[in-house]
Amino acid sequence: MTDAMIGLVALPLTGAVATLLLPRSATVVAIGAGLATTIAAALLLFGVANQGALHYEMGGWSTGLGITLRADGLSALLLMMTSLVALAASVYASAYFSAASERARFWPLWLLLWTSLNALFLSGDLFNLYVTLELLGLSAVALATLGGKRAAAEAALRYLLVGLLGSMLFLAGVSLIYAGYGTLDLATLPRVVEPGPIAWTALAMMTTGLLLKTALFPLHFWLPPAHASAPAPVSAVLSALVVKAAFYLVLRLWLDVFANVVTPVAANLLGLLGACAVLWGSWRALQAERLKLLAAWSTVAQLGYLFLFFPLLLALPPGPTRDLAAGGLVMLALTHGFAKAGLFLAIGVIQQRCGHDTIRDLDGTAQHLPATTFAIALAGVALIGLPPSGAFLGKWQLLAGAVETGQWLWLVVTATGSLLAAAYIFRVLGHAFGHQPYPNQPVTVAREEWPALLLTAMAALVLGLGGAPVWKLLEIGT
Amino acid sequence: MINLASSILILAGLFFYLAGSIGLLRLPDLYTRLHALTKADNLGLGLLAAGLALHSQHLLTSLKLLLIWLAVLAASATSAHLIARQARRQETRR
Amino acid sequence: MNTTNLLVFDGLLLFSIVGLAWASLATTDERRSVILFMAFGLVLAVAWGRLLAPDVALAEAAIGAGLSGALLLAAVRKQSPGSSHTHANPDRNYSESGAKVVLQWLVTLLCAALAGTLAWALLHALSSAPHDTLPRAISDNLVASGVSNPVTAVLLNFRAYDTLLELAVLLTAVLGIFSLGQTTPGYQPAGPVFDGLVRWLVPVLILTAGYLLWVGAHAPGGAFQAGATLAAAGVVLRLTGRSRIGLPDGFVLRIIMAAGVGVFLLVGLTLLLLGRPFLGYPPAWAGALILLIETAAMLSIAATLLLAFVGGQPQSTAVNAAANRQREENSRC
Amino acid sequence: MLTAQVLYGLTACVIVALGLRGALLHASLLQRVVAINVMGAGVFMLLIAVAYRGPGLPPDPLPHALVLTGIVVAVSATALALALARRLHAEQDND
Repeated sequence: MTDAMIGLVALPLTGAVATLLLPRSATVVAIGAGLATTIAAALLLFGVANQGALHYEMGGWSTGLGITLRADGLSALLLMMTSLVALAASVYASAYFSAASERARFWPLWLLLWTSLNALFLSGDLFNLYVTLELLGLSAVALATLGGKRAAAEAALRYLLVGLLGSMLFLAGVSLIYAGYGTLDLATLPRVVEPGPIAWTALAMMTTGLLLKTALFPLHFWLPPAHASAPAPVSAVLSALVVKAAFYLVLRLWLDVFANVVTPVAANLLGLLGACAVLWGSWRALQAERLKLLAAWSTVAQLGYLFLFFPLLLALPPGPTRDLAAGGLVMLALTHGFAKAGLFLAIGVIQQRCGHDTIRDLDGTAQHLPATTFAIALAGVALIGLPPSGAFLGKWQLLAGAVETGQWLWLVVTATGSLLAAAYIFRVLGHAFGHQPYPNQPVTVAREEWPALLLTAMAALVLGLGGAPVWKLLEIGT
Repeated sequence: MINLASSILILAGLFFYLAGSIGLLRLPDLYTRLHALTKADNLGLGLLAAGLALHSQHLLTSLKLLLIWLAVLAASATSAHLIARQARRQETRR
Repeated sequence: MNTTNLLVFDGLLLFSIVGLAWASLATTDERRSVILFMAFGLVLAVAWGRLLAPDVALAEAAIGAGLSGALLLAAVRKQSPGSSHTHANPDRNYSESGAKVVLQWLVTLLCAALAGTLAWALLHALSSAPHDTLPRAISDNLVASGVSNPVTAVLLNFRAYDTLLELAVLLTAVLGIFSLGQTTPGYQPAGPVFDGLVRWLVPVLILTAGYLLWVGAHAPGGAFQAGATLAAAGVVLRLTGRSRIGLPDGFVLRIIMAAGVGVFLLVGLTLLLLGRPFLGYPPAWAGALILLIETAAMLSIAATLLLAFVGGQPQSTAVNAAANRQREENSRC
Repeated sequence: MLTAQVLYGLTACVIVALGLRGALLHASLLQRVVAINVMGAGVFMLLIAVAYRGPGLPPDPLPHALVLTGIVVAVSATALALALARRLHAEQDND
């Protein structure tokens, strides 16, 4: 089973090299590598479910001297989501990029991005995490520039500079940790860190760097233009996975590695920023004129919800209630990943088939592209948090936790945010189902529409109805 | 004895460096500054390298120091030439 | 040297480091900023030497100051010196407004607070005895690592996985640069003096690269320093107006770009198939395998840095000549 | 506590702050890239200062290796950023 961990990094990386060397058959090679990576993710998920948390010492060197890869329930779930989303987006991308030269440029970078995501979720070493963060940032920026337009290059450059600043802050924190505790291993650190200047400063710097990368309000300014001007399959992965990778690290640091260092005040600050993100992001999504911009602002809001969990998790004593809340957080993150990726792919279909993504001019889309419109509706169900989506379960746990700990503010924020989400989703659907008779025949293109449908169905139905194992898996900690 | 000799060489080298730096700051135009910088500093580095070479135990180290001096000599001569030529071109254009 | 003298040296060194960093960021002239940054890098290399980090000093001088500087200077070259202030940066117009001054002070205060906090935490970290578990583990396992330079042992054996991902970062950067497809125009042929220097400098640089690669196993040096030196040879070749600068075309170029990651992966996966851990070299073979990986890495690094300097696939000679004629006005040598 | 460690460590903190300030305040893209590189150099200096063990004693090689990796990663990022900036400037000139 531990070989699956190597596979998750080595398979997409080998694929990247292979697609670089064989540009003519790049698509086939890339889809093959993607399938193999997905199988490795599934194997790892089963392995973790059956055998508990796994670890792998790179090069056979003992932990500390070498780098150790680790997988527990949380990382196995995120890896599985990464693979499914990236695989679906790969299938879509094989139809999206028509020119051979475009494909030859896209696939190596795409597989490098996939490598970096897997490496990040598996890494058990602080400095190694810095390298994976840089690989993630650079490959994401390079892919975002494939949009080709001036706006894309401008947004990508800002994205890159913000990302670099974030990485530097993160690395400064890592250096401080090494200076203070003499180790970089994530599993050793919880045993040695103690509250004090070193841990506080290091955590503050690392967190600030990661918040820049995960675009938490007010550090979100770079996200909407970058995500809205990238090619559709890239936007899907940027919004669904890339920002979530940085969020995963914040979660890991705050709840695992520095669990005895964080204070409720700091967690409340994160919660407050999350609340602002929910309200401001949803409001801007409602104002957006283009579908892609709407989806990007919605990402800002949805990430805000995830941060609302921090004050709850810190206030709840360890026990079943806290585990339920933590499960809700992960469920919300997974649902958003699938839903937002599906939404961006669906928007890509509309953009290519209708030639634009202006919301006002979407009338008749439901008749023209029924399957894609259905995918948008399913994504909407998940983004609003209606049953039976996974987001419903997540938000339910958020509300339950807020009631339990008497933190009523988060309850109000969640309710307002959900109403705003309903408003922006129905604004889109209202136009799409408009009564304008559409002259053309309905179109269905399997390779372009199925990925979006499957992803959104996963978010709106599968996770909500069959999500119980998620909580079981999360009990498997490192 | 060797110590004394190497100290004198190093001090002399430092003097030329100082002269070169003062020249860089005080001389009126680019050409004279270039002159001060390259001539004085090359000699300064040579004296410095010679002083350090006397100090070193191994012949190899001394040879390396000589190599450093030669490399810097070639590089600074070429770059001084390039800078001066470019400046001349800009002047004639004006 | 006694402690007081050393202290004076440290003081002067640190003063010039902070001064150069400040000066390079205080100016609004891009060219001046870049040149001061290069000087900053060179003085830093001296500081690394002072702190007994010769491997880092070599890399800093070659990559940090040298090639980063060349890349930055090439980026400045695009604008004529006068225009950089005015048209490229429209947001600079509000520089005199009150809001801007307040913002500047706020950011300055924030950064000062950061420096203070960082210093406070660092002093706490340094006040306890240094943690020696890891350095001891490294020296205990050095024999099995296949090399005797501990830094190379960490980079290519103990933490080889970091280096694999780092080579992937390099590959990503060059692929990103390729996809932007903006090659910088070449330089016009150099005069006899510069050309004469380059004629003997390039072979020396190539020889030095080989030496650095070989010596990295037991002394300061290694693939990164060697790759940067090799790239420097290409940079000076380009500066004298040669367009091919030793880079091959198409498929061969792609092989060289991918060689670092490819060979690394191949070695790691082969060992996995032979029943060893991923990247777990057998001690008897470790030295040879490391040299193999480093050779491939050196070629990839050199090619990547050069392609970054060129800004994409090198252009054909005809295109270059045309570009040169256009650039006659701004020629530098 | 070693004097050199403290001296170089504190300087590193100043350089990190200087770089951050430049990265936040500079309007010129190129200088922002320079500022981020300066900030990176500060972080590297922190690591090297931590690795120092005093004259005549072998320093901790691990931070040295980390800095070498960091330098290569930084130059990759710089190269990509400059290529992007060049593209933007080229399009600006075409307008």
